[in-house]
Amino acid sequence: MKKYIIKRLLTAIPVLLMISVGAFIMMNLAPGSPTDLYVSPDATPVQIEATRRALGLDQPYHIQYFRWLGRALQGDLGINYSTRYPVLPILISRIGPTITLMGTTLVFSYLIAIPLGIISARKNGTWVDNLLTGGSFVGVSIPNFFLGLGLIYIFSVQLRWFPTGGMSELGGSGGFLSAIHHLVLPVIVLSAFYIANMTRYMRATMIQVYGENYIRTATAKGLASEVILTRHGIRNALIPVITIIGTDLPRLVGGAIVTEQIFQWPGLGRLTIMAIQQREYPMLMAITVLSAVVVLFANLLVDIMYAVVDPRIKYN
Amino acid sequence: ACGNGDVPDLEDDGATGGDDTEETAAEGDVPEVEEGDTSTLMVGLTNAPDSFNPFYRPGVAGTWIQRFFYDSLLTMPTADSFEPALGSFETEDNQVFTVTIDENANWSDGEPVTANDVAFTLNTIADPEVETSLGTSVAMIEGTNSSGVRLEEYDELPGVEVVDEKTLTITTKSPVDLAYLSEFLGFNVLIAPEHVFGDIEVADIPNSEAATMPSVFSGAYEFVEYDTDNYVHLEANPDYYRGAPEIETVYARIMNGTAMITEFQAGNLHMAAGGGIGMVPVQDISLLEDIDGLVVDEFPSFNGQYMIINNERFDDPQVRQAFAYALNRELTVENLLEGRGEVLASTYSSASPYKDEDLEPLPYDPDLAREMLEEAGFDFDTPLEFVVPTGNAVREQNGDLIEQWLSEIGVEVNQSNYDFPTWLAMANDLDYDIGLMGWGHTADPNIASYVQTGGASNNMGVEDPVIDDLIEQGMSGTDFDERYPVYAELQQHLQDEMPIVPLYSDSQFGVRVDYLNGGIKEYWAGSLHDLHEWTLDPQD
Amino acid sequence: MAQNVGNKNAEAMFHLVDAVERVNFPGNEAEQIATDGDSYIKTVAKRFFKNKVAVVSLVIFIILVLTAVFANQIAPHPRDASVGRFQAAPYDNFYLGTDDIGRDVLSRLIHGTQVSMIVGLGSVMVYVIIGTTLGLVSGYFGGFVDSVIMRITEAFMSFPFFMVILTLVSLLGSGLWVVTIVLGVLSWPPLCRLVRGQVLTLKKQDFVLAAVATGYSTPGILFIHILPNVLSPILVNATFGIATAILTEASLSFLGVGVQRPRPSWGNILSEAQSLRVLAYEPWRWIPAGILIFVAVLAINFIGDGLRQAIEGENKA
Amino acid sequence: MRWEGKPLVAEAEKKAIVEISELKQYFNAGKKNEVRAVKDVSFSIYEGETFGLVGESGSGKSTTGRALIKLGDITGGQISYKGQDINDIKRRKDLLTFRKSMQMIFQDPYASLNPRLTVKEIIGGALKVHGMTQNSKERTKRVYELLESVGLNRQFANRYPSEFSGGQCQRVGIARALAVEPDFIICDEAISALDVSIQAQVVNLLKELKEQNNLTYLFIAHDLSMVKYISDRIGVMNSGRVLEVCEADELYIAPLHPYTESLLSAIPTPDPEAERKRVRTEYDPKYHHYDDHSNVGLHEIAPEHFIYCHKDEIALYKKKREKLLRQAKQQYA
Amino acid sequence: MEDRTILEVKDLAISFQTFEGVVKAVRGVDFTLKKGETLAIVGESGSGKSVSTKAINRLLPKKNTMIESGEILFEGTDLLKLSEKEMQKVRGNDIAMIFQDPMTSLNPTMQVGKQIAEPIVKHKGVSKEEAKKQALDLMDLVGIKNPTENYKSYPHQFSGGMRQRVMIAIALACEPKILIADEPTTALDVTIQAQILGLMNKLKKELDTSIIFITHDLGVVAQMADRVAVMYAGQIVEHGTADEIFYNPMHPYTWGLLASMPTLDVGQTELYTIPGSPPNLLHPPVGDAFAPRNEFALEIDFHEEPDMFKVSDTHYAKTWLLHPSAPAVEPPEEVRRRKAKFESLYLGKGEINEMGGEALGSRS
Ligand SMILES: Nc1ncnc2c1ncn2[C@@H]1O[C@H](COP(=O)(O)OP(=O)(O)OP(=O)(O)O)[C@@H](O)[C@H]1O
Ligand SMILES: Nc1ncnc2c1ncn2[C@@H]1O[C@H](COP(=O)(O)OP(=O)(O)OP(=O)(O)O)[C@@H](O)[C@H]1O
Ligand SMILES: [Mg+2]
Ligand SMILES: [Mg+2]
Ligand code: NI
Repeated sequence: MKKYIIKRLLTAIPVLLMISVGAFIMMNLAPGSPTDLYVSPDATPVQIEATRRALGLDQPYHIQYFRWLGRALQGDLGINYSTRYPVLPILISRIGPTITLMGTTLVFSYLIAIPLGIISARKNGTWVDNLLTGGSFVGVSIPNFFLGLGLIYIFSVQLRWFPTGGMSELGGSGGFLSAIHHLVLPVIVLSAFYIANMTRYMRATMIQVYGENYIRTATAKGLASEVILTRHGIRNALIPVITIIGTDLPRLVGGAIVTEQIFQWPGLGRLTIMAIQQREYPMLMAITVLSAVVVLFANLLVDIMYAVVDPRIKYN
Repeated sequence: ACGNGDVPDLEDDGATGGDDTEETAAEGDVPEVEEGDTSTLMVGLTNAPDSFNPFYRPGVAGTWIQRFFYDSLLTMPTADSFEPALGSFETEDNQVFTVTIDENANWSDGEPVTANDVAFTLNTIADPEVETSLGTSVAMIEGTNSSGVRLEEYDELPGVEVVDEKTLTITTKSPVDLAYLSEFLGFNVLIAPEHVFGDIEVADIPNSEAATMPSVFSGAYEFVEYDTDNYVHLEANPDYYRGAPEIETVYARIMNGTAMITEFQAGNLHMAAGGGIGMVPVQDISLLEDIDGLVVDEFPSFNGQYMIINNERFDDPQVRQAFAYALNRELTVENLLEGRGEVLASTYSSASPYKDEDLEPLPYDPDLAREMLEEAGFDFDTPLEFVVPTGNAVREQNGDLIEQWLSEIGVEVNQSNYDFPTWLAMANDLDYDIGLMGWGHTADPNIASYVQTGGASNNMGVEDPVIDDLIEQGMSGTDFDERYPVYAELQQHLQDEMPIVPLYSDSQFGVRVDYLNGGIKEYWAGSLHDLHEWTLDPQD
Repeated sequence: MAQNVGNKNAEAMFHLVDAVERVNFPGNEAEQIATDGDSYIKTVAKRFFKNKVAVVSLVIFIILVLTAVFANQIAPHPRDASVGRFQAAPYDNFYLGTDDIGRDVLSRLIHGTQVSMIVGLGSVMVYVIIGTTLGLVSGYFGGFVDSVIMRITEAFMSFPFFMVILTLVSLLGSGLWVVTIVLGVLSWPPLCRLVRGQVLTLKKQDFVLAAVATGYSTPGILFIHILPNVLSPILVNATFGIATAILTEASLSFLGVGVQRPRPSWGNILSEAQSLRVLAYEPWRWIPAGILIFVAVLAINFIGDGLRQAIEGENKA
Repeated sequence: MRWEGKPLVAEAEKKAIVEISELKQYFNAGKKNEVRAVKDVSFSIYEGETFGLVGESGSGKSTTGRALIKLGDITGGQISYKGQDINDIKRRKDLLTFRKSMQMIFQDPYASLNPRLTVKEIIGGALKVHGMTQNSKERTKRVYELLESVGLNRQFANRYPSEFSGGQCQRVGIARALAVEPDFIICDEAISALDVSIQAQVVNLLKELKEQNNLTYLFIAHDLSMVKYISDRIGVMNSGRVLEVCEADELYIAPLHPYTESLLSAIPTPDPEAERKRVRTEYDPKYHHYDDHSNVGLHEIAPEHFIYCHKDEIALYKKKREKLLRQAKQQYA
Repeated sequence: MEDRTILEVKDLAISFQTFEGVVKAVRGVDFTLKKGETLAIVGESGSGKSVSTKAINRLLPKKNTMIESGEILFEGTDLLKLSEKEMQKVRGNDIAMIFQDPMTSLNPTMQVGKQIAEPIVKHKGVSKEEAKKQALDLMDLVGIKNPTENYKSYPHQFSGGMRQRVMIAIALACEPKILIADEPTTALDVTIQAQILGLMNKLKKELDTSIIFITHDLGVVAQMADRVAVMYAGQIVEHGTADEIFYNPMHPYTWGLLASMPTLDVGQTELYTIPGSPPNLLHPPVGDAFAPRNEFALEIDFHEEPDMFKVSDTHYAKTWLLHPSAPAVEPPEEVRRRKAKFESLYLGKGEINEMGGEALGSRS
């Protein structure tokens, strides 16, 4: 197992390199130079050159890339073009809020969706199932920005129950309560999709598992249906569900761009948008690589989880 | 000469992606403020400050924040008046200016502010190696080229001479208007501490800690922390030479226009930074006016929006004028801006004392426009490439209207939208037919960089000897009365030749709670001149 | 026949039936077949049309497509022209009011359908072509080709999808076709994996071996024998892909990097609601757009699910 | 009765159409999950005969069949078809000739027909690939003929495989194989998936077609009674090796290899009386574990009767054979 | 004779709702099962063997199954009327099942030992340790070597034959009164099949269990069955003792089945065939479902379903050929050969219904 993990980590390296090269190329494809943003319109070529030099943009692309790579390996992800602040601390300060938001969302969603999916599967064909299935279709189809705006319209603008955005409140009283207060709407908006998606998936796998022969065997043993569900059903249904968790995990960092934008959540999503708008390429590179690392890590985690849950899988 | 100062530069919206819909705002761990707390001022910004480097201030928001902790030699309470701050100016011949530094002025670490600091600041700005955005502020000094870069033959600017600890002289290349020097050098340049920056290689200054996290200040406040895109935390400088500020703490919080409205509603903000960096879109101003206890002042601004024309492709003034007749600019102001702005006749808005009040904008006359085009043999078959930069909602909407108006006179246009850097790159290459652009002007009427041949922001390919000549004349005038007629003539000439079509200038607003004594002034860039005297005193 | 019931002893009935006579009896062709004699497509269609929700969704989708095609004829006002009052609530024949510069919101919504349909169908076409080809090649040839393609797929899937699209679109300059192509070019990896997986099982199936043994060339095997068998999962995937693409385009437009103004798209109409004034006081300007996106995506998802059910034969009793 | 060992095809005409010697087929060779599906298989098939191949699941029967029809590269050994080493068939033209001459019928009647093609396309495709018909009209005509020759109605031509029963599908599969007019057909469990009532239909058809078209069959199955019924000679496989090859009738009367014996004793027969009396023998796989492999191989115990054994065991087997034949004679007498 | 009937299925009819329509899978099935006997059910694929037996344990999917009619009396109680809870007490305890596919019938994520112990805990109410002990004994009983080690194994570590032994162990865990084995050896090789069948016979004798054995392999039937029921198109068309069915079949379908199998005997020329293929149960034909394929079909077969004719006390067949008015027909050669054997086995002992034998044999 250890060997396997090490092997996987090693194979992740070329993928990461590929991604960083891809991201680098992508950014340099764009017309216009980032310096256009930072030098004043009447700067002289000499001054523009000075800025380019200070930002390292005067070097040929491959040198720029290798310089970036060399520094990145030492933990230096470069500086923000405009403020000249190092990228890493900013990135780190934004991870917290995003993980808070997405972590809450995912946990909340799974806690709701997994039982819902199971209920839906057990009641397959009844009105409960139809309602839940229909509901989950609504959930995956409703654009989150529309839902977000709608909730803001109703709960913030009209009813004034919740703030329109932000992560904490000025003039409020409790830190934790205030955070919860701010979390409610964005978490609802984000959860709509995750709950719906997971419910659908859980339902499908549960139905599939219930069609398996070993469930028939368990029934024929005379086990009670709850026992069949918990002992034979859920564990086997969880195996495919791990895949979904695996695809959801990376969204811990990058999944909430639009929602963070609507609710002005000071997380990575908004940082991304800003980095794009302001052409903060080092920041973008860092975010891209970070996201890729998370994806690869999540994949690895999923594979390990498979091995834990499924005795048929052994990595040697 | 413009666009780098403290004047709200509309382009900055585009540049930092900073309009209402895309702006970057966030609330974070800003300490909570109790109701009725008079020691903390909450200021709303819609643009994030980009730099705390006194030599390099590409963005308006950064400059505005820097004024909290770096003083300039002069302040500018109104567009045409100056008051001494760190220093005062005197001249006899309009060429040699004596600068006297305030006796009490000192840095927050106890060091006095000296003539050496001023000389160091000016020399650094003029250094060819330095990254700076202030070239135009020193371009009048003896020993610099027209962009404000020190000529090669000198190691130090010959035009800057330290006389004693608190006195220095500045010699200009030719006589200039004191007001011009006062604004550009006296007001725009923030004096940097030599004992902090002096040891750093000029090329390394922008990335240095001294520039990104300043620690020695001459202003009313001290910089504490910048939480990127979230807030800037400032604390009062108790030893401020003009008197310790009344308000102890300032948070400049970055948020989008919508959040600003709701934060005002919630009582979480005391004022908006105003200008182009702290304002809700004009169309939403009425929402602020509806909030109890909020004062909303409307002032004319120096900003202007223009339809720029590729003068190389459209070298016939009749064609360009026809474009102006085709646009219903009155409608834009009345409906899009809800009357909160004015139609521009040329580049000067009513905020500027140099505006020729007698010059009327060309009227909306599509029939005439069409006739003129036909007469000029305009090619109606080739669609015009019309580029609109993204980031300013009103401008984009105006772009759609312009497309419609042009098509009504039979001119087809292909509108495309690019973010500002891309658009700027295209404009620099003259890779367009017509486009929209916003300029923020200074109180000084010099517009050389926009319309002079070879001007840095002359993205239209304007080469008009008359304009060049008038601009030279205007620059060499040494007082208002001497310069005014020159600029009046320039305005008339611009209308006749129409190298750009001036569209509108939208008002700027001062928004504050009614218990804030202080806040945004009519001359926005100088609003912070009495910062140390601002108070919060809630009636209840 | 009726007279024979209950008359089991009718002697006449007890004679052996010869071949000639047999033909006259019901249910007795020379070869009676075991199943219901419908082609695959007919069966799927039949099942699909039994699913009411899916059929209603299909009708909605067709209406949307027709709306997109005939937008000019349907819309009461021109798309980009400022023809009404500025920022007006619904009045006269401006059924959904006007926007900031006096354009008819309803007409813009109707034209916005085009964007969603073009992006939805266009990007799906792009990614189906890429994903299917790569998946076929990767799955069928295996070995080195397969591992190269799979590494690339992995790298693509490791990119944060929406972020990359956002970046690319804003860097390459937004626009209908840029969005369509970027979406298409980035969306293929899951389909590629799907196709590859299918091919991996299909190529071991006897009918493919039979084709090899018959002497078909490799392209012949890929396109005549394998491709038709992966079409159904591709179709289902593509349907869901349309829904995703429409949502993604709307999100991009919402963030201001989608299609170019003045062209309306549901997303950029909705993005106007980021202004508090529009959000709070002019709901007619954004709620219809949101509902349209929702209905379109929901309908397409239902179609996709209906197709999936019909293809997999999931019981809908 | 032919159990006396009388050759089916007269000695003089015995001409091998297929010769397999020491065939080896390893999957994932060299890797951890290496599977030695076929370790040592040698036998020949004579022109015009039906050669049955039996053995338990996983013993390598299908692998042998697939190697023979060149569905993959073999690991070792040699296969020659009509005197030519099939490994040497490289050029597309030669390959097509080979493919035209050898065909295969598969186990799963549904899986072996492309579910998305009509019967006409399936059968016509084969004709088209080999350019056996000039135009589509001719092709259709030929498809009709083929369908009728396997006992199917020509109306079925435009239907999809899913519309047929298993037996009918199997007939379509046979028609496809016959379309290219092959000389040699491999039937890999061609009837295993069918119901008893349908199996008989297909087997009879295969027999009939063989006579009409002068075919040679390799008939792979695990159902011994059916194999015996259809085959002239039979090979018994176990874990990648052919253990015994001999004429069909003799195999049942004189099974020499212990594995064959146990296999035969395990087959239930539809006869309660016989079942009550049945004695089963267990097979101990030690029988083909030899420490010294040098003299181990297929040895001819009697004419046309081969056993996989050590050279030293030949005498033993010879004796055993004689004894069994004697007993049988007594029983039938 | 004491009534040893343990299970009685009466007029069972089951349909399924499908996309294509209603499939009438079982169309009126009656049979009884006595203590300690093995009833084999044979018949073509899709003839309703599994459905009828799954119905006994109520294992059919609730979603689309419709029990149209019938009673399933287990020791006098109608299982179809029990609540789900009550049914759970019957399943595994009184009536256990073994399924065809040993590869998928075990939970892949649970240790095999636990899977065997599960029903013991449930039905016998013993402690976990005790259940484990009993499970180990069972594993030993069904011939799994090293029970203690293999207790912790997962199904994927077992071969097909071993898994089927585990299935048998599970089924036998609570010493059920009835064991339903649905094609328990179809997926296995003949040699392993022989072992499993041997094992089942041994256990049956030891435990006096009644077995319903489903298969379509007549050889297996001959080996296992005391009595045989032949199903065709959702109905039992003939049932009797094993010898009666194998040596004195009355239904033309049974004839076909027996005649179309090659035997290991030498010298067969051509196999007897039943033409055509089974009917589509979406639209079951009028009259006798077998008529279209029946060489000996009478006209009435196409109009009316035949009655169940009694051949002997234990032997019934559902064919008009047994009607007194029916013409005499000559069964296929193989069947005649079998009948000859029947005569040699029984005729002397006088245990046969003369009429049936005569009526059918007279034409030759
Ligand atoms: N492509 C392959 N990769 C790896 N192993 C394989 C492959 N094909 C076959 N095998 C393995 O080779 C062995 C022999 O398989 P083969 O199919 O030849 O057996 P068989 O005698 O035909 O069995 P059956 O009666 O089940 O069809 C089996 O263990 C099988 O798992
Ligand atoms: N859950 C179900 N839904 C719909 N139809 C079903 C279902 N279960 C069985 N059937 C149908 O009922 C009929 C009888 O099936 P059954 O499984 O009893 O056949 P069988 O005699 O056991 O055949 P086999 O020998 O293939 O196992 C078949 O036509 C089958 O398609
Ligand atoms: Mg095989
Ligand atoms: Mg069955
Ligand atoms: Ni009738």
